[in-house]
Amino acid sequence: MREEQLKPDNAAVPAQKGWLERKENVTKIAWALYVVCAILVLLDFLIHRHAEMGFDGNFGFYGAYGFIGSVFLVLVAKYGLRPIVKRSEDYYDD
Amino acid sequence: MMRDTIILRVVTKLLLPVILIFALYVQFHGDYGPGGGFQAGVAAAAAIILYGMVFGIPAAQHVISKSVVQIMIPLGVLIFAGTGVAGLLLGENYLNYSPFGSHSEAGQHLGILIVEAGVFITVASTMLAIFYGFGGLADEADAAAAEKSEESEE
Amino acid sequence: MIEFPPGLILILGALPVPFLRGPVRTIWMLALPVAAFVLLYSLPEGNHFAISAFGQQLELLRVDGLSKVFGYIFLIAIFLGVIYSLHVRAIEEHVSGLVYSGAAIGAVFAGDLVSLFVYWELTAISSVFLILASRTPEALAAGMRYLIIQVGSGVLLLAGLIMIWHETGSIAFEHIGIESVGGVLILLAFGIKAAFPLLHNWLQDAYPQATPTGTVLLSAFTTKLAIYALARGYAGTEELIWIGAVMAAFPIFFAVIENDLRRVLAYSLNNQLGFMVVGIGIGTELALNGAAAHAFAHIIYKALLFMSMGAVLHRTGTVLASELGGLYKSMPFTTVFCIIGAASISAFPLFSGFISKSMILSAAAHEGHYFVWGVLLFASAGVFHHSGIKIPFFAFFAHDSGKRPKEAPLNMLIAMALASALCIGIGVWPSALYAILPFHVDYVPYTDSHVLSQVQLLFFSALAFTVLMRTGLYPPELRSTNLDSDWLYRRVGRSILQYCVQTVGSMHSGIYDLVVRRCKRFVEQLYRHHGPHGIIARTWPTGSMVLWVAILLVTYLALYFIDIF
Amino acid sequence: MIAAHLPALQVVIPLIAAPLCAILRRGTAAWVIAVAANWLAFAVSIGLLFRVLDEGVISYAMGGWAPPIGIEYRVDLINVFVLLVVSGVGAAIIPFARKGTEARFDSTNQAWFYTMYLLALTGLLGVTITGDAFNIFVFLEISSLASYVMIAMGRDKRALTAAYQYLIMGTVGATFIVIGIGLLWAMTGTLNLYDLAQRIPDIENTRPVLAALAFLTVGISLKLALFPLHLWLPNAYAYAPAVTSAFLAGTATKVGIYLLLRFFFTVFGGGGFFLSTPLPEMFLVLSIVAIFAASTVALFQNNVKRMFAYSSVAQIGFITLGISYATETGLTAALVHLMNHAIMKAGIFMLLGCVIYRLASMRIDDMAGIGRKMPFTMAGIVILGLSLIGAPGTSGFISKFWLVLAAMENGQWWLVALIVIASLITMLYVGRLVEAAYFREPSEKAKNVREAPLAMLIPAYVLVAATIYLGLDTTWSAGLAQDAAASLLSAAY
Repeated sequence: MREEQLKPDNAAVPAQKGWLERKENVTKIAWALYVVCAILVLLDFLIHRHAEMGFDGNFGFYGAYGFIGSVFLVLVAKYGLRPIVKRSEDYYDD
Repeated sequence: MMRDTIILRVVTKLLLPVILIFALYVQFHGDYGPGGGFQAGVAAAAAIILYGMVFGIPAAQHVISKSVVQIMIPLGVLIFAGTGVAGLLLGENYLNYSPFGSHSEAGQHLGILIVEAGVFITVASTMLAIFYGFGGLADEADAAAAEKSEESEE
Repeated sequence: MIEFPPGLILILGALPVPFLRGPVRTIWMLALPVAAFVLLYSLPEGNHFAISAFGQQLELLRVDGLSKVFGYIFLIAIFLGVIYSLHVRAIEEHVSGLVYSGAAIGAVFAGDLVSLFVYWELTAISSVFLILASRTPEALAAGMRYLIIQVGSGVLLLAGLIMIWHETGSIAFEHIGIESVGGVLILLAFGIKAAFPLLHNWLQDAYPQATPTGTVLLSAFTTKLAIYALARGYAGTEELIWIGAVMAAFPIFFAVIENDLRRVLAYSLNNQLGFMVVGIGIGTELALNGAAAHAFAHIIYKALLFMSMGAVLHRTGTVLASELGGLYKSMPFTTVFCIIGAASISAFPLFSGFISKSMILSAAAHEGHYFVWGVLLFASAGVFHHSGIKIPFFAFFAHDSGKRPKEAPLNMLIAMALASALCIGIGVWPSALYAILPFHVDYVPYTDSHVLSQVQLLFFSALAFTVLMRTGLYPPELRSTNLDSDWLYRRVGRSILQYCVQTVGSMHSGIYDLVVRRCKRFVEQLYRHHGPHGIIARTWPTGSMVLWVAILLVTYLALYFIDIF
Repeated sequence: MIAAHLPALQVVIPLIAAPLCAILRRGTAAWVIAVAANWLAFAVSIGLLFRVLDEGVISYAMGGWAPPIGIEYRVDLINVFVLLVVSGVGAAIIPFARKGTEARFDSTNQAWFYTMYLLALTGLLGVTITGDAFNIFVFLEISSLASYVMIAMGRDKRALTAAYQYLIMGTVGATFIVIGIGLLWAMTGTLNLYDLAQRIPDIENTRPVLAALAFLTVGISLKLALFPLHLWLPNAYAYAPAVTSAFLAGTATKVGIYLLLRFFFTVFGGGGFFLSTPLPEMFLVLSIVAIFAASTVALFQNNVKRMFAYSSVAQIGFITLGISYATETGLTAALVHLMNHAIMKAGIFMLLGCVIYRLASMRIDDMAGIGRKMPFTMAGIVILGLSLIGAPGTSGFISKFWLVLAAMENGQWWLVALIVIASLITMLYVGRLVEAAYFREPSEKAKNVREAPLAMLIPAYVLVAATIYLGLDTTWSAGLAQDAAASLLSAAY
């Protein structure tokens, strides 16, 4: 049953790279993201925030939290967790 | 097989009716004294078995064939059980024979007689079945011959 | 009005499925959840269907706000699941899928612990076929581990319910609490199914091994049934807040380094359950509404994500991030649907996750659980990171893997489209969902301050991803096995022996031999006595049988006579 | 009018049908009679149940001779429960018997087989219904003799040895029972069970009475195959024709258990006497050993029929375990399991009969891959196997549930753990069969088999359905059993 469904279709890899794969386009997207982030932080000035706990009303709190949290997450996962738990793919097989 | 022993054969022939009459005596005396269908059945079967031992199993089976024996066994049981049901159908408890006669004693008497007859048939035929069964084993050739004669009869 | 348990409609309706063919089967299987849905919609609150057994009333149809909302979403999930799996020819998948969903729905409407238990075990037994249907040795092994753990959960539930029955004389399934031993046992039983930390690994172990269609169904029912049960029995239990916070936070670390994308989804499933568990632990009306709403929204978007990964697996045969990439070119629709699912789980405004997750966060803030609130916020950023970005990015974009699979089959696309429509619909008109929640809602998700906060959080999380990718700090996708707590039982035995090697050194071989020899000898002994030719299994000579009779007779005589003197 | 005679009819119907079969000597006609008789007997026991529920204990004087002089048939809740099980299981089995016997015997021998079947049924029903101790012995012999023949008719040559061993052991058991009854008669001067129950309490500590108890205990233990007197059972079940195995597994040992309850709790005066003897401890130990030893043996068996035969020994252990508590819950558990196990084991042996019918082998290796070839047969076995394990939704769960409840009432938590472990062992041996049937490539033999004929499947599925039904609605199992257990404990008769 499953074998039939699993025909990977590897034919015809196009020679030319798609729009998204070209390096200059990726850079453009990254820059767009930077700009959006900047605008979002600046919006803090315009929109009055009704802070529930006090500290979450500070300027740029959510942005900083998101950024630092994510970096922390990835770095801990990469340098903290992976060395401990990573095993070869067929670890349980032998 | 004792075909050559003439004394045995003659005596056996003389004894047979006596044994059978004794069996019937025991059978019908069962109401009043020691006796009854069980003992009578064994006695009657003994007559046939004696006959078979002296004159050979085929001869005995000529008198009462295997298939008759096989029918007699369940028939006796049926008579026994059926009598009880007859009591049931006549409105009394199972095995209550009182309604068979004009008064309860007569009914019970008749009922017992029929039941005993059933027991007689079953016991006698069972004894014979056992005898035929083992006799057949002892003398395969005779059994085969008996079967043949039985078939030719039919 | 017909008052019949909707779960039984699905279970009984599954029975004729093996005998149906072609379009008749399709229509039949689609009609079942629809019929059950209509029936459920028409039912007023109250207990409607009782049978008596064990000298107790078994309430099979307790309808109230909480059970109704879970009933609705389960029926929606099985409806989507049926559409998604229409192309599958293996009949056992269809049957077990329907029975499984029926059992889950039955459990939701169970008004007493005994019938809850029966359905609880039925979900375990019926769902394992969705895993076994993969027919790979890994799936077989994982399925067996799954079954043992799930049945174990049922055994705990049984033990707990008997104790509670004994103490209170009632088997009604109401608030249980952890004051009694039975209550703790039942909490453990629920906790296994809800994938509490350290009890969670069956989820990541088994779900990625199921068939593409099986995982979609698995993701919907088992864990959410546990969430329902927790909300019913343990609302307001303080400990759950902390358990939930740990649950929300720790799986995302694993998700970041995991290569198998369906396993990434399994980790994020675990993380989302954490939010709901926190909501239940807080136990206020807002929090419970939030937990129910989040379960509702979550089932749809998680199913959507698993559907999109299932489509990829169906077409390419793999969901390893290291093998995929660039699929957006040939599977554009799947890509779009996956992104919608990703946006929903990440709680982008206008998507379903936003309006439910924020209820739980607000409830945590209202009750002053600031630290937990912080953890959940971190988890929100993290879930965006691995589910919102990682899944679509590595599967459909990233470096071109050169694979050009066909677009997913039509029925899969329809199912994904419906799920996507629901994700967006709930996000845009939350009042529809709020209307069916167990308690009255006066919560407004769309304030400009709230929207801005969420968008900032998510965009800066994306920023972090971009920066880490561009600086090369992001951990590369590697083919690997990442240990989880299942390591405890899958490897610990041998590891203890290896530990002996290192510490005891020369003693090792002695100990090892001893242990192995003991075990071997035990089995040999067992076999010698109980095996086909063993002394206990042998056909004994008649004489020795009679000897036993004599021995027993003497024993009994002696025992009886002793009493006289 | 008929209602008044139901107790007699219960035994008379199969008794009359048996010789009819033998006289007709035609397989088909005999089968029709057997089916009719068995179904009528089932109807009669249902009628009896309603009468007992209505008016309490029924006493029927055979031949109009009032007890204790005459033979009395005495029906109370416990009897009628067992009558229901015996005639009900028989009623499901007998339609099934047609195909298997037709394939194996010529017409005359088929008729003999049904005759023997009906006699065995008569005997078992008679043992259960009669209120007379000597009558018990007579009916016990009728049923035993008939079952020896039924076992000896098995296809395997070893069936003869098995029947012979069963004959020896069965005769020893019957002799012990008759010795016990004789001693009781010598001490009390009555054979009527009700009368015995009145007179024994005054003399219960005299030596002859205790000796009688010992003989009865051992004799009955042999009949119900309580460990270590079970040795005749595995071969007898394994090598007999499938119909015989199904019938005996479903009824014969169950009637043995009924006798045990009747003598210990009714005749010897209720739970108090039972508890004052060392019987509870003895039964507890023997039951646990039976459960574990037999289950473990079952685990290693290669012959599937033998595996389930050993499983029967283990399941009987569960029943006697319930009896050993001598509490209302414990006895309820025993009675419930008596009914449930009768139904599920009969069903399993019937479905195994379907397998033999097509596959002509019982080896587990030959059964590899049979799940795809005979889907309904194997599905039925799986459902009944789940019930054997005690999975919820099946009747086996109800049995285990009551047993666990009884153990907890006594505060024996370790026993609860043992029961769970025993269920796990059951899961393993049932799992072995499932693994072979579903997850292995079909064996050479299994490649060419088809699904069994409907005439065999439908009767088996009646029992499968009953197993599921009794797992959901326990009015007729646990509900009745609870009342019966209460009357046992109070020695009401």
